[in-house]
Order: sequence, then structure tokens, then C-alpha cells
Amino acid sequence: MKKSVRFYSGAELVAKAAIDAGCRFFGGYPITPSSEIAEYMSVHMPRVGGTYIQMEDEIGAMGSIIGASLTGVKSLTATSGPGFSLKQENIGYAYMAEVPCVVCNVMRGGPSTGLPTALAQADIMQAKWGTHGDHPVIALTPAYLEEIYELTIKAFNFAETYRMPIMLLLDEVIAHLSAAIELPDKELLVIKNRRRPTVPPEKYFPYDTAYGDVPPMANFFEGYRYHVTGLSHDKTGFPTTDPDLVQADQERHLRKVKAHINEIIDYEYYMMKDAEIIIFAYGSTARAARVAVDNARKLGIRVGMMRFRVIWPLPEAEILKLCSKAKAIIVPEMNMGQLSDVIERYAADRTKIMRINHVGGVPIHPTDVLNVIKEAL
Amino acid sequence: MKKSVRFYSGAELVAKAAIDAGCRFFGGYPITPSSEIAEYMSVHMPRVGGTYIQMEDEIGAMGSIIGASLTGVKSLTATSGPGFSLKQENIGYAYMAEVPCVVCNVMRGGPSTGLPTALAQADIMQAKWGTHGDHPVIALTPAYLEEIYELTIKAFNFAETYRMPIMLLLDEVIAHLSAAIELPDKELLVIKNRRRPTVPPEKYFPYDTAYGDVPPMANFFEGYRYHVTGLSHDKTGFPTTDPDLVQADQERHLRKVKAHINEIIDYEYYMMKDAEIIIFAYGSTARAARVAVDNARKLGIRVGMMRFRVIWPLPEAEILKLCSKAKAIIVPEMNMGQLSDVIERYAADRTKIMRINHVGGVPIHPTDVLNVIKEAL
Amino acid sequence: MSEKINIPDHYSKWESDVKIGKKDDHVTIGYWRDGCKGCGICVDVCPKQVWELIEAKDKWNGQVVQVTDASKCIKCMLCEIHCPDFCIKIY
Amino acid sequence: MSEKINIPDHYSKWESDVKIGKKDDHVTIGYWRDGCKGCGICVDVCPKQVWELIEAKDKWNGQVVQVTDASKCIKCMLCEIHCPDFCIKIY
Amino acid sequence: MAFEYEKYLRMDKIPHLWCPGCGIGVVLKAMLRSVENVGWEKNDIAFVSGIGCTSRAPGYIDCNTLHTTHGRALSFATGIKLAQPAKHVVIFSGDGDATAIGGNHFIHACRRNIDMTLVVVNNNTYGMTGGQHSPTTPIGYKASTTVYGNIDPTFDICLLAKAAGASYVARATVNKGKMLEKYITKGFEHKGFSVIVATANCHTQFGRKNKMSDPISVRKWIESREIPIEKARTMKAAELNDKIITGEFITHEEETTWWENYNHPIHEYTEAYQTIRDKAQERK
Amino acid sequence: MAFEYEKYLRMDKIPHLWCPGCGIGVVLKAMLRSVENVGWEKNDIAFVSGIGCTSRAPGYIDCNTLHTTHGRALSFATGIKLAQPAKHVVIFSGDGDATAIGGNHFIHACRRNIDMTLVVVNNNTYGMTGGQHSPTTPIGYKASTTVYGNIDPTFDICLLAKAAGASYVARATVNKGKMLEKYITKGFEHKGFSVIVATANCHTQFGRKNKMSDPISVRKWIESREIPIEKARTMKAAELNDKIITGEFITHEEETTWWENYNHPIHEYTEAYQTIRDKAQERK
Amino acid sequence: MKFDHYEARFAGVGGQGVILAGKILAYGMVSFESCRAIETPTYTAQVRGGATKVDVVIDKNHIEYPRAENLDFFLSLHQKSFNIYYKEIKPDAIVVVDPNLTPNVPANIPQKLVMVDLVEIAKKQMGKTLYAAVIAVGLFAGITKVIKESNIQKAVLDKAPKGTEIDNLKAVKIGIELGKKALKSNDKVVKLTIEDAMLPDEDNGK
Amino acid sequence: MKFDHYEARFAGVGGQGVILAGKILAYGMVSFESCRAIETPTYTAQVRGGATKVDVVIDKNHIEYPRAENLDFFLSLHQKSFNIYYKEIKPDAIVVVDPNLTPNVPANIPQKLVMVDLVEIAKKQMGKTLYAAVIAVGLFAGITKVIKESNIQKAVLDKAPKGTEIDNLKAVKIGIELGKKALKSNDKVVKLTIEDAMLPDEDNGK
Ligand SMILES: Cc1ncc(C[n+]2csc(CCOP(=O)(O)OP(=O)(O)O)c2C)c(N)n1
Ligand SMILES: Cc1ncc(C[n+]2csc(CCOP(=O)(O)OP(=O)(O)O)c2C)c(N)n1
Ligand code: SF4
Ligand code: SF4
Ligand code: SF4
Ligand code: SF4
Ligand code: SF4
Ligand code: SF4
Ligand SMILES: [Mg+2]
Ligand SMILES: [Mg+2]
Repeated sequence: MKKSVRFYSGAELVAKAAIDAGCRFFGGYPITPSSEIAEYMSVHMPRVGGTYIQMEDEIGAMGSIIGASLTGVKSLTATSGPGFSLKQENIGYAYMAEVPCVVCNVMRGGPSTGLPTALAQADIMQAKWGTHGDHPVIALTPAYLEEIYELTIKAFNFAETYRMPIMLLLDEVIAHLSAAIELPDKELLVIKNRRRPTVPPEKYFPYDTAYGDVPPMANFFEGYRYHVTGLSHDKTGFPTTDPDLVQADQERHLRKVKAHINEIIDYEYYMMKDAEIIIFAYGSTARAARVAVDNARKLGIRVGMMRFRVIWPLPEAEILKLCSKAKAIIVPEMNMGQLSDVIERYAADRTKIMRINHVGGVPIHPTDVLNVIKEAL
Repeated sequence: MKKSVRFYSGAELVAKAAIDAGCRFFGGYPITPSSEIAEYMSVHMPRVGGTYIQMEDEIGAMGSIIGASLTGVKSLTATSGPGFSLKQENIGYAYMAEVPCVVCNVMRGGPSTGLPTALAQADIMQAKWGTHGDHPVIALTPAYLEEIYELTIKAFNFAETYRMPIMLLLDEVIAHLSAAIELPDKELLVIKNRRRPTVPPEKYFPYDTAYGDVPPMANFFEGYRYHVTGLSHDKTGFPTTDPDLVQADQERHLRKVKAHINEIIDYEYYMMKDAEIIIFAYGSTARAARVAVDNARKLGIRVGMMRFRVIWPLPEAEILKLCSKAKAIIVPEMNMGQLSDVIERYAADRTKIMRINHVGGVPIHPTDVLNVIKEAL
Repeated sequence: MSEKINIPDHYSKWESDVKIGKKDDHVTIGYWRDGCKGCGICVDVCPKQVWELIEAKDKWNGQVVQVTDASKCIKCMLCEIHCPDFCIKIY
Repeated sequence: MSEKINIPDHYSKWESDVKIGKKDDHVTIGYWRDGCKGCGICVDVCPKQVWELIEAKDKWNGQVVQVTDASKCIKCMLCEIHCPDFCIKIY
Repeated sequence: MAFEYEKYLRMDKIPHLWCPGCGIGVVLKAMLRSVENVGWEKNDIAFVSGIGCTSRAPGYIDCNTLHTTHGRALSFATGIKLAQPAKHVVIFSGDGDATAIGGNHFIHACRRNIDMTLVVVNNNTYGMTGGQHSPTTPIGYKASTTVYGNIDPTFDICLLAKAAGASYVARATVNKGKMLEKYITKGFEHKGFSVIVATANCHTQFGRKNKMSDPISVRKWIESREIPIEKARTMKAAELNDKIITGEFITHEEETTWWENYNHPIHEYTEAYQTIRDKAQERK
Repeated sequence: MAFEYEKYLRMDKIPHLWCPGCGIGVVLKAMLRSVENVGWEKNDIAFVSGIGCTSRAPGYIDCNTLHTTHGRALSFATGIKLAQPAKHVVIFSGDGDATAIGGNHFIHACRRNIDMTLVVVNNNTYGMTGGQHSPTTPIGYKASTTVYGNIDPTFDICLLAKAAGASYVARATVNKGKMLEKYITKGFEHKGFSVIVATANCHTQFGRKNKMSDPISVRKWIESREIPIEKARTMKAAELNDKIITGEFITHEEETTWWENYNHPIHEYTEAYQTIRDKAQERK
Repeated sequence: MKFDHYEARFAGVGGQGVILAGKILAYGMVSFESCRAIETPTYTAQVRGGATKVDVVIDKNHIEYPRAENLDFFLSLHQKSFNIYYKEIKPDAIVVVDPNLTPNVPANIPQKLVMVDLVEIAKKQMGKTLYAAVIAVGLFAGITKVIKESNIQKAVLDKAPKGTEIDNLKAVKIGIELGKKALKSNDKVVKLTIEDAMLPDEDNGK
Repeated sequence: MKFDHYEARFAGVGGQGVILAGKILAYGMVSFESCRAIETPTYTAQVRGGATKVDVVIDKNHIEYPRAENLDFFLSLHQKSFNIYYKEIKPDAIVVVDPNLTPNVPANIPQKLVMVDLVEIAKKQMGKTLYAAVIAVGLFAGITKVIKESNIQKAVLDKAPKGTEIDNLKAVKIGIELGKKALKSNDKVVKLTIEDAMLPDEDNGK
């Protein structure tokens, strides 16, 4: 039936899911391979009464979405490597001021201008540590088109639930891939919105921990005239240098994610029950790995995969457990070993870790993984 | 004797050491608590025939030092958290184009504007992962005024030896501390300079691996008319998308540090021979830890410290060894546990790890460390 | 702008009947000593030398201001407008 | 600028004696077919219709140019200056 | 009669952190009077700033206030205004914040002509970080980074704003609080992007390094350089290098020649964007 | 007679990657002829660019060439020139590179008046990334991000450069290769910061989206909008909104009124800095 | 044709529109052949004249690995793209090139080679070289039978910009006929020229 | 005085110049007393009027922990800085305040408390409140004897900007005398006023 078929590219799905999640502001600056998201938004935002703005640079784009979100409008920006680097200062501001928003990075070959049109997963660690200072991090790494839609919605939900910027990391293949997919019924989507104050303005504090680690958020222009700053602040939102308050606040920030880690971590086990060899993977490389697992299983090899839909925070306890029992660990990545480095420390002398690292733009092929599986035996 | 006494602040020593290392270009943008370095340079650079320029922002400052270095002039920039975030894109460029330079970050309380005048060690991980894509990293963390001088010289030497930007991480105490110190005899300083081409221009390739992992570098205007780009490039310096070349080049980049790790890693053992409890520390917190070790020893506690003068790369093998034998590990840091996270993965279920994390600007005091030592027993 | 006199309690007050141009008028000068940083701008801008700097041991720069003679005031508002610290109110 | 004719070998050449204004002159038109992308700018800018577009199966956009009649050239240099691809030399 | 600043201030934050006599307070006051003049509701105003002494101002104002990152205030403000075009957005920025690190957002905000008002407090220095030279520190003057005398040429922020496309541009100094109020009020009333430059004294940093360590002497120094724009227009460029030209640089109330003002603004941005929404929704 | 571009080109990189008929090639050629005109040694020249189609140019030139990050070319160039004041530094930049993301470095380079030359190829679009609208895409025109017609007002890059302090500013279009050469040559000869804007056709991105998919039609479109500055000066702003004003905007060969040019340049920067070095060394 | 999994690659240089060919095919397979299909384009920095390609992976079931790995069909409109993207091709695949723009095809390639003057045909028959890509997709249908003739026509129509439907339909039909001719031939190397590019019916003889 | 380790803190608000006091003292100890000394300032955002302090840690040997932890001497020129920085002070330390600017000192502090109208003295005797910091450093020498009178004078001279040497010398001398007076008194709370701030010799009676 023609009407039910709709082709979507990954980039389009980010934009579409954002709109379905209630996003009504997009501030961007073009960069390959993320520009398609901006282009889609420039067409569709005005259709839904929202706003698309092309800012003068990525710094401005990041600033603009924070501003828009403060007024209660869910906001998105999208970029790639160099632009992601430029956004870091203002991303830090969003963490500090606890402004919900979603930052999509369609990763390309780095460092620097690198391989602008090539597939990579090179900004995994930057998504966690790119801005100065400590802060919580949630970063999602979809692998399938359907999952782009699902996880983009989830990214907005996380942003609203935890009052923080959320990193949505696509690799170029996933963003540029097109296929016909079926989207979930819009009526059935679970859309979260920031918790609103229940008290009158006189009683409102923008960072009031009386309500838990995620304080209710008033929007600008709604009568709650409060102050927002990137300086360390107390519950009133005004700067403080009181060491105890600052310490407590930073601990609370990290706790927003740590205390809800079970609601946030998101991974999939594939053929793991009896697996001796374990693959850790995410994004498009996980799809190659999955084929490799299938093929290896056909050869009778007991291999399984743990695939991260959310790469930060990692389910560290599970990883440690797996490292302790696995005969070998394989981590295929389109970078020089960013997740591998993390996992290797758990593996240390417990088990051997084998890396597959492509950075030349050539995707990791199922046989690349299969070969390493065989080596691991 | 009056003449032999000279007070220096940490900030001044960075500037002075840079000049003594041959630095003749400083491009900066003021930011607390690093501005003193710029101010010193604005006075002293013209005295030695060099150049001080205050750029329009940190991005420009980073660009300017890369440009200057390409002409053969050793270059420095200095900044703090927010400025360090802004510099990340161009820092990535320097890695990619292999331009020697030194980036000093006088760390302050983050994230975002945070605590601008407060002591912190919050950008340790950012120094490694702040820019997009993979790249090698060398980051130094002096703890004493004398060491600031020594390690700043070393930073320039590393930059020239490995053709890459070097991160010099000071914490605010160290930068603002003043004391009278004796500087090493200038004649005795070991100053390294970039390896120059030995072939005539027609035979020169700017990224020629025939000479090892660190290709000789011609300076602009010396007759070697070559091309420099942040795109992935081949040995001629021109863009390539050949996956094998790109892969090989990225591997070479990481190898510049990995293969010389023994010349680069730099740490100090203190009271480690019979230590059961081991402290890992760097920067000013290591000084508190050292006092704590002394005091604990007086109580008969077998505690020792491993202090990192170079924080990246870490001596990972040694750390693993220590984690395997230690009864407990203590990591005091002026952040939420950035080094601790790394070490914790080694420690995992081998030994317990105890963290001391101050982020409110209050320094970690020897008794803070001592208390944890006692707990660890 | 409120026309009625509404000087907060913590303001000192000087009142006087004054003649401004040809018109009889009344002036109330309010001054908030705690807020005053003794910068002296009011003294400088006042065309009628209504303000003067005086010693104040409790201020780190050792000075504040006071009104010499409210009746000299012509209500030009210059002092009120140029005090950077919200310390002067002229009615 | 070199005065002597120095057209690289891979250039096709058209030569002709021409009259420019009142002066007798000689023109050599050089053209580098491999470099030409068939954009047609030379055809457009030439005031004398010296250039024409022709079919070229081996170019992805199917066209290149050629000189119709070198003797019409007035050496105005417009084609040389505006060819974006270094394909034309007029002597 | 006396103005009730209390109505607009967060009185628990007063006295403010500025030095005795700092010019920023004078500008803040002119701005608050302008809010009263145009009669905006406090709930409907967002005051946005970057980082710097000047940028601390929003903290004192009882509105929706946003203290952003250094130089980036205009980009946050752009997001706010585009998301809520019916509300009022005012940006308060220092010379460094607005024209050094923030220069790009500055020229693009001027270009876009979004209905917001930017007030730049130009104190010729980076006050907050210790008096380094800014893009407006005059040639020859001292700063903590120009001990041999500054050689960096300066911006005329007003001319830059005009060339970039701002549709209302004016300058006054802290010596003339009433004039400041008038221009800021006109800026608020103006439909489009307005820039008001307030030349102010930072005696603590700029003054002290240039033998003017008290507020009065910097205020007098400013006064001695003021030239009304009507007079300046007839003067030679070289005569005006060390002058502060005050007045309205562009108002868009009258027709201009291209040379005076190429960037004749086509439309206010948020209104134009509404036409895009209408178009997009028609086509849907 | 025919110009020997081969002398300045890296012939193994030719044909270049630009589309058939792309205007950038025409500008590059004018620039190479200008190098010959001023007689600079190839070893003494650095060509610096950012990212974009335009910014690929240095790769073709047999000099010291530097392809930096998007928008930042001028800052790298500043480092080069200050470190080696005796050498020649030329920056080649697109409209997006120079005035969108690079706008801040642009205005500050103009302000500093360092003896360098910036050539901006203005093709009214982001060519390389697929034709999104740039700060010079005319109102009403289509781009991949303005399918309903662009509403963003544009910069006049020349007026902006002038207001920011550049001391030589001119514009020509790719329809007039000789005029481009003349201005670039004058820019090279000029002591101070010079900006030459070259209006160029990007038919592939800008043209195609606006019913001009071949080079000739965009070239003709440009031609139809060209107005010489002498004429423009006398015209009303509103009449010139969709025009391309060509000619010299400022030369500093004659005295100007403030209104024409406030930023009368005080000195060339590297020379002024040498006086600072001299002073500093005296005092030592 | 019967298949469970099929992979096709259309390669060329920027400006030839090969990406569109991939889009049309993938769309057609999904919309009218109840297959799954994904389409992944590859770009390079050069906007016009730079090597580019699109891979279409077709499967009766879920497609896990999102890249082509064993091509059944490879078409190249340019030597540049042939050089870079002639890889991962099954020995029994079909290779199609425009011999004018891809003059250097190694003599010993194992696959069946179809040489068609696609660009010339597009220019002469359609007036625009851009139609080469649509002709190519028609040729694909004609020679591989992976998609029904009627279905590829429907796909082209759905994807054609408003106002260009008739021309696009014509182009795809030309392609189909070329494909059928190539299929008929049992030669390892088949050459087709403008002579072969006549529509069988109404347009015939034009 | 005999000591191995000594810690002093000068606190005030921005603009009072207390940082300079720390610099002078540290410099003097190192230059003329063959001690080691480090000096660490603390700033806040408020340029004028914000709490600020400088710690001077003095030791006969190497100083490992670079912060003050057990203050032997604490001086505050302002209530703000007293409130924030009155901590880490030994019970037997000396506390000095300007009572006009630091009116609220808890009655029960264990330390010896010296109340001196430092700012008033500076203003009246020196013409500028800024000299309060130099007077303070003199007072430190006079009361603690940690540094010799002659040495603190040398230190002040070396650190004084050109042209201000005479005034600075006068200020430090005033301070020394004040310090000596305070030292003489055995009261737990000593009050010194402008009356006490006369120089013993030439300036006396002025
Ligand atoms: C990214 C970044 N760079 C630098 C700084 C440091 N900084 C804070 S305020 C300031 C300059 C302030 O000058 P101005 O904007 O003129 O404001 P003023 O203090 O003079 O009012 C600087 C450089 C910063 N906070 N962030
Ligand atoms: C930081 C960063 N942001 C965005 C990009 C993507 N990008 C590359 S070129 C370009 C714009 C090119 O436009 P212009 O400068 O006008 O050059 P043109 O291609 O038109 O010659 C953009 C946005 C990038 N490379 N880096
Ligand atoms: S209102 Fe005018 S006259 Fe009256 S006190 Fe103030 S400045 Fe003086
Ligand atoms: S202007 Fe205000 S703060 Fe200054 S002295 Fe007068 S009243 Fe006090
Ligand atoms: S030189 Fe002039 S006349 Fe001759 S071919 Fe070229 S454009 Fe035509
Ligand atoms: S202008 Fe040059 S590239 Fe274009 S058709 Fe003529 S010769 Fe060929
Ligand atoms: S430092 Fe300057 S700008 Fe800042 S508050 Fe003081 S006087 Fe004002
Ligand atoms: S896309 Fe435009 S600017 Fe880029 S090469 Fe093609 S025509 Fe030139
Ligand atoms: Mg300022
Ligand atoms: Mg462009």
C-alpha cells in the first residue's frame, strides 16, 4: 500500500522525532554531515508554528537553544565534530544552569576537519568530557532508523526529566541511511515535560532541592522572575561562593544521573546466555557485529554482544561482571579505541581485550569482526 | 643577599620559563585566573623581541599561536576553563597539522563560569578529550613553583620533539602562589627544537614518515613551500580520503606518544617501598597528600604516594600493578573524581578506592587526607 | 513615576521650602547612608553645592556625603540621576 | 609577464594574423581541452564569437569548447581572464 | 520627582558589587527609568547579559534575568525573543563582552534586526578581569596589558552597529543620565534592533592606570572628549580620533542615502518570521 | 599577453575541484596576476584560508599555504604576520567563512590594521555544505534552508569592513576580472589591512535554487545588479537594497570626513608594534 | 527475478544525479515490491565532478548490516567513480558503464559488462545530461528484473519533481528498453549506443 | 622572635591593598630574614569592596602545604573579610582589626585582640586610606617581631613604586610604633587610635 510507505533518512528522523517530542525551536549552523537535520527543520519548524534559525556560528546556535528553552520551548541543535567542539562552552552553561535541551552530533572523521563526509564514532569521549568542569552526562547512540526516532524522543524526555542537555550521537551512516520505516503511533508516544513549580512566585526557588534532585523549573515570562547564571549559585539562582553549597550542588548534579542510572542505562544483550567471547558495541558498528555474531554462531562459536543504546552512563557493574567471566572481549569502534580504553581498564589482566579500530572512513565489516572472533578463540 | 632573591608567582614562572625555552609569541585573551601570564608576557615579550597579542577571543588566540609556530616561532597561549573550552577546535587543528605549541590552562572551578577565582583541578579529562576525534595527548601538572619552571620548559621541549600541542595544567593555587625560588642556570637548560628538514625543498614532504613518526618540520618562508590542512592528508600535506593512509596516519599520531611513553611519563614515588595504602595525586593536592603521608608515617601507617608530574599519558602498567597489591587506594582531587574514575576501573574489585573530592574551592587539607588514610586502615 | 513622597524609612531626610525659578516649591532630599559608597559624584554634579563629602570611619574608603543646605536645591535631579548607588531621592 | 609565446605542449593551438584597431598583429590561441570543463564562459564573454561549445562524450556534462575562427580575435583577453580553469592562453 | 527604583530592583542584592562611583550604576538607572517610560510589565521582560562587571546588572533587576557566558548574551537573547516574540528582551553588555569576544554575535544581531535592545556600557577596558585593554581602549593609553601604551586601534561601536544593520543606534555618556534615558527609551520603543552605547567610567581599572583613579576625573575626561554628532559630521576624520561622538547615529525615521546607511532595514525579524510560518502552514 | 599561471600553481592539483564555471577560479586568477604585479617572491608569501569551496584555493598555489578551520583563517594569519612582519600574508575566504562564523575575526582584523590582504569570494551562499543561506543571501532568495524565501537581512561586507577600520576596501565582480586584479593589486600594495570583496557565481548551489543553474545566468544576474560606487553614493538606501556596489570604498589616499570614515587608521600594526619593542628594550 | 538479498551501486561524479537513482530504486522496491531496502549515499568534497555513489541494499527481510558488501549490480557514469567504487562486486554481477566517461575498464573483469553511452543518450534524447541517472535506473530494471517495469515507472513518477513527470517517464522507459536489449545479449561485453535508445512505441523513430 | 613556622593573614576588601601587605611581608622574610615564605592571595568578583585576603606562610625550611592552616596572626580591615576569613586561627594568635570597619568582633574570641583605627590613621596621617595596608604590615613587625623593624622597612622600600618611597617609609614606621604599643600592653583587648599613631622622632607632634 503506497500510503503506508514513507522513506526516512536518519537525519530526517532526528528532526521528525524532535518535533513529535514537542520541540519547537531549532538553532543551528550548517555542517556536513548534520546539515540535513537543519534543512529539514527549516522546512518543518514553521509548519508546526515553531522557529528555525540559522545562527552565525555553532556557539551562537547553542546559546540560542538555551535561551529558547528557558522560555519553556523545547529546543534542539545539531552539528558535527568541529561544531561540537565549539558548542562545548555553552553546553557547560546548560549543565550548570540546568536548562533542558538536546544536542545532536552526527559524528564524522576527526580530529579537526578530518574526513568531513566519512563515517566515524570519534566523539564518544568528547561527549562526556568536552566542556570544562564536572557535570553529569547522558549520551545516546542509536543504531537503527527506528531507534533514531525512539531515542530522539527519549533524549528530549531525559532532557526534561533531568533538566540537562542530552547528547544524541549519530554516526554518519545512520544519519544518511534512508529506508522505509514504520513510526510508532503518535498517540502512544510517552512525552515527558519538565516539572513545573507548584508554589506561587514568592515561594519559588529555581534550584530548590526540597523537591528532589531535579528542581521544578519555571519558564521565563510566566510570573516567576528569577535569575539564571553560569556562576556557581545557591537555590535562589544567585551566585554563591559558599564551599558547602557549591559542593552540595555539584554532587546533586551528578546524582541526577547516578541516582537514576537504572532508568537511564539502556543496552541490549544478544546471544549472551552462553557467550564466552563478548563484543561491546554501539551505533552502526553494532550492526556489523551482530551479523558477525550470527555467522560465528553458525560456526559454533559462543559469542555474544552487549550493545549500548545509551553510551553514557555505561552500565559499569555489568561490564565488570562480564569482563571477569569472558574469555575474550572485542570492542569494534570507528575510532582509535575510545570505549575500548574504558573497558580495557576493567578487563586489565582478567581477560584479553581485542580492538577493531577503523578511522579511515571504511566501515567495520561483519567479516572484520568475525575474523577477530576467530582469533579470540 | 638581596640580588639573589627573586619572588615569582606561578603565573610569572610559566611566562618566564616559556621565554627561556625560546618562546617568542604569545596570543591570548584575558581570563581569571590565568591573566597574569598574559600580563607578564605583554611586558616581557617585546623586551626579548617577541610578540604579545591580545586577540578578540580565545579561538583567535589559539589560531594565532598556530600561525606563529608555523613560521618557526615557538608559541604559547594561556587561559582558564571557559577559554580552554573555546580553544578546543583549534587545538584539534594543531594536533592534526602537527604544529608544536603550548596551551596553558590555569584551572578554576567549573563547570561553566563556576567559581572563577577558586582553586580546582576540574579540566583534567577535558585536556585529554576536549576536542573531537582521536589524537595523542601530553598534559603536565606541576605542583611546585620550581616545577612550573621546569615543566614549562619541558612542555615546549615535548611540543618541539613530538610536533604537537602540549597541555600545561596549573591549578589556581599554584598559579597565584608567590615565593622566592632559585631558577636553574640558563646555560644548563636543555632546550629542544623541532627537527628540521635535511633535504632540499623539492624532496621535502611535511609529513614524511621516512624519518620516523615525527616528520621533520620546515618553517614557512624558508623556501619549503608546502601545504597545511586540518583535513586528513597524506605525506605531502594535501588532503586524502584514502582509508589506508588516513588510518596509518592516525596510528602514527598516537604512536608519537605511545612509542615514547617512557620518555614522557613522569611521576614520583614517595614513601612507596612498603606502602600498603597508596595515594595517587597531582598538582597542589599532592602537596597536601605528602604532608598527610608524613603525618601518617609518624603514626606508623604504611602509606605512600605516587605523584604525577605528567598526568597524560598515565603510567597505566604501574598503576595496575599498584592497584593489584595495595590494600587501599586514595585519590584526592579538586574535582568530582576525574582521575579517580580512571583508576577505579583498575582497582575495580581488586582493592578499595577512596576518593576525596573538593569542588567548592576549599583546598584539600593534609588532615582531610590523613582522615581518609586512617579510614582506609 | 510616583508623585507622592515615598522615601523608604532607612533614608535620612532633609526638607526645605525652595524657590525654583519664579515658583515656590518644597524639596525633600532623601539619602541612604548605608548604601552610599562615598564616591562624591553627587557633590560633583550638583550645581548648587548642596552635597558635601564627610569623613566616615565605618566605610573602607573613609567617606560618605551629607546635605549642607537643602534650601539651595533647585531640584535639577542631577544628583539623583547620577548617583550610581540608588542613595538619593529628590522630591 | 612573459612576452614570448610559451604555451605548454598539451594546449591545442590556433594561430592567425589579425588586425587589431589599425595595427597588424598575430594571435595564438592556446586551449587545454583536458582541463576544460565546458562551462561556456569563454563563449559568453568573447565579444567576437571566437569560441563555441561542442559536444564531448568524454566529459560528464557532455561539452567542451573550440575556436571557430582565430582571425576574429581582437586579443581583448576576456576569455583568458574569465576562464575559471586555466584553459585558455592568448598570445 | 524621585524615581522609585525599588519597584524594579531586587533590593536584597543592593548595594551592588560595583566600585564606588562606577558608571555602570548610572546606566542601570537610566535603563530602569526607560522601562517605566515605556510601561512594560516586569513579568514580560528578560534582561540578558554576558560576563563582566557590566554583565552583573541583571542580577539586580526584578525581572526574568539571565547571566550567560562571556560574549554570548545576544545569542541567548535571540533564542528567547524568537521563541517568545511578544515579550521584551534587553541585553546589557560591556565593551569587551559585546565587541571583543562577542563581536560576531553583535554584528549578526545588528544584521538580523530582531526587535531587541542592546545597551553597551563602554568603559574602555576589561573591568572585571583587571583592566586589560579592550577594543575601545584609546591609543596610547595604559592597561594591564599595554604598559608601553596601547597601539591597538579602536572600534567606534556605533558606526559598527550601523554598518552591520542595527536600525536604531545612539550614544550618550554617564555624564548625561537624562540623555541616556532618552536614547534607551527610544531604543525600547523602536521596532527592530537598537543599540545604545553608554560611555562610562571605570576609574578602578582604566582610570587608575591612566592617572585618573577616582570616578570624577574619569567622568571629566569623558566630558572633555564628548562631541555631539551634528558637529562631528562636519569634521575631518583625523580631528575626531580621540573623541566620543554622542547622539543618534541612525533612527530610521527619515530616508537615508546609501552612503549614510546601506542597510535600510527591510523588516523586523520576528514579524518576517511569522510570514514564513504563515506561508509554511498554507503549503502544508 | 597570456599570463603564466603555471608559475604560481601546483600544476599537479589542476584541474581544481570547483564546478565548471565556478567564479572562484576567476578570482584566484586575478589574485595570481596581482602577485605578479607586485613582484612578490613565492617563498615570501603565505596564503591562508578557512573552510569552504573558496578556501580550497591555497591548495593550488605554489606558496606557503595554510587551510585552517572554518572562519578562523584571519587569526592564524595574524599569528603568521606578527611573527614575520617582513613577509606577505594573503587570506582567501568565502562569505560564510569570513562573515558568518568568521565575523569576529573579520571585524577585529579590520580594526587592527595589520598589513595583510583579505580576499572574500562572496557567492551569496555556503557552497561547500550544500547551499544553505549565508549572511549575504539576498532577501527573498531560496537556499536549502530558506525554501520559503530568505528573510535574513544581509551584510554589505565592504561597509562593514570600513566601519570596522580596514584601510583599503573595494569590491568587484567576476564579470570584471581586470577590475578584480586592479583592486587586489592595490590591496597588496596598500600598507595596512585591505579587504577586496569579489562577488562570484555559485550556480551549483545558489543559482540552481534560484532558477539560474548555469554559470552564465548567475554571472548575468550579478551584472544586472552592479552599480558603481560613484553612482550609488547619490542614491537612496531603499533603491540600493538589491544592488551590488562596486568600486573602492576607502583608500586612505585622501582626507575623509568622520562620517565617511571614522576609523582613520593611526598606523600599521606591525610597525607600531616595533615601536613597542623598541620602547620595551630601552626600558629594560 | 527471484532473490532474497540484492545489492546495487550507482556511481558517478557529483552533478550526474546518481544519488537520485538510488533513491528511486530503494523507494520502488519498498513501495511496490514488498521488499525492504536501504539506500546509503557517499559524497566527497568536490560538489561537481567528485566521485560519488549510492548503494541500495534490498532484502526480503530485515537488513542488519547497513552497507553493501557483495554487489549484484554496479553502474558507473565516470572513470573516477569506477576507480574508487569498483569493489565488493560479485563475479557474477552486472557491470554497466558509460564508455565515454569510463574509458578504462580493465579487460579482464569477471562480470558481464554493459557499455552504454548513457550521458550522450540523455543529452540527445532528453536534452539534459542529468537524465542519465533516470535512464540508468530504468536500465537496471530492464536488465536485472529485480523490479518490475511498471513499478520502476511508478517509482520514478512519485519521485519526479512536479512538472518533470513526462520527461522522467520517457527517460526511464528508454532505460528499460536499453536494459532489455542488454539482457537479451549473451555476450560478456555488450555495447549499446544512441542507436539502441529508441522507445519501442510512440517515440520510436523520433 | 623564635619560630620555625609562622602563618599570617591580611584580610580586607578589594581596594584596601591588603594583598600588597602580604607581598611585602613575604618578600621581607625571604630577602632579609633567611626564611622561606610563600604568599597566596584570594580574590572575589567584587573589585572594590569585595572580601579579599592574602596568606603568608613562613618557615625556616621547605614549605610543603602551600596554604595557611594554623594562623599565628590575623588582621582584618573590614567586617566582610572578618566574617569569611576569621578561621584556621590558633587560640594564641594575634588578631588585629580596624574597629570602624570591623565593628562586630565576637566578644569571646580566644585570641588577643588589637583594635586599631587603621584606615582613619592612614587617611589622616598619610592622606590616603590606601596606606592602611602598609601601616598594617609595619604593625605586624612591631607586634610580632617575626621580622626585624629594619628589615620590614627595607622590604617596603623595595616594593614601593617609584616616587612613593618616603610616604611608604613613613607609613610602615607608623605601623611599627603602633605594633610596639600593642605588644607592650598585656590586656586581652588593646585599643589604639589616631592618638597612638605618632612617629616617635621627627614626625612627632605633627
Ligand atoms: C570565554 C571567556 N573568556 C574570558 C573570560 C574572562 N572575562 C570575564 S569578564 C571579561 C571582560 C570584561 O570586560 P567588559 O565586557 O568590557 O566588561 P566590564 O567588566 O568592563 O564591565 C573577561 C575577559 C570569561 N569569563 N570567559
Ligand atoms: C566549525 C565548523 N562549522 C561548520 C563547518 C561546515 N562548513 C564548511 S564550509 C561552510 C560554509 C562555506 O561557505 P563559504 O564560506 O561562503 O564558502 P563557499 O563554499 O561558499 O566558497 C560550512 C558551514 C565547518 N567546517 N566547521
Ligand atoms: S537636585 Fe540638583 S540642586 Fe538639588 S541637590 Fe540634587 S543636584 Fe543639587
Ligand atoms: S553619588 Fe551616591 S554613592 Fe556617591 S557619594 Fe553621592 S550618595 Fe554616595
Ligand atoms: S581574446 Fe577576446 S576576442 Fe580573442 S578569443 Fe578571447 S575573448 Fe574572444
Ligand atoms: S571558460 Fe575555460 S573551462 Fe569554461 S568552457 Fe571555456 S575554456 Fe572551458
Ligand atoms: S572595576 Fe571598573 S567597571 Fe568594574 S565595578 Fe569597578 S569601576 Fe566599575
Ligand atoms: S558549489 Fe558553488 S562555490 Fe562550490 S565549486 Fe561549485 S559553483 Fe563553486
Ligand atoms: Mg568594559
Ligand atoms: Mg560562499
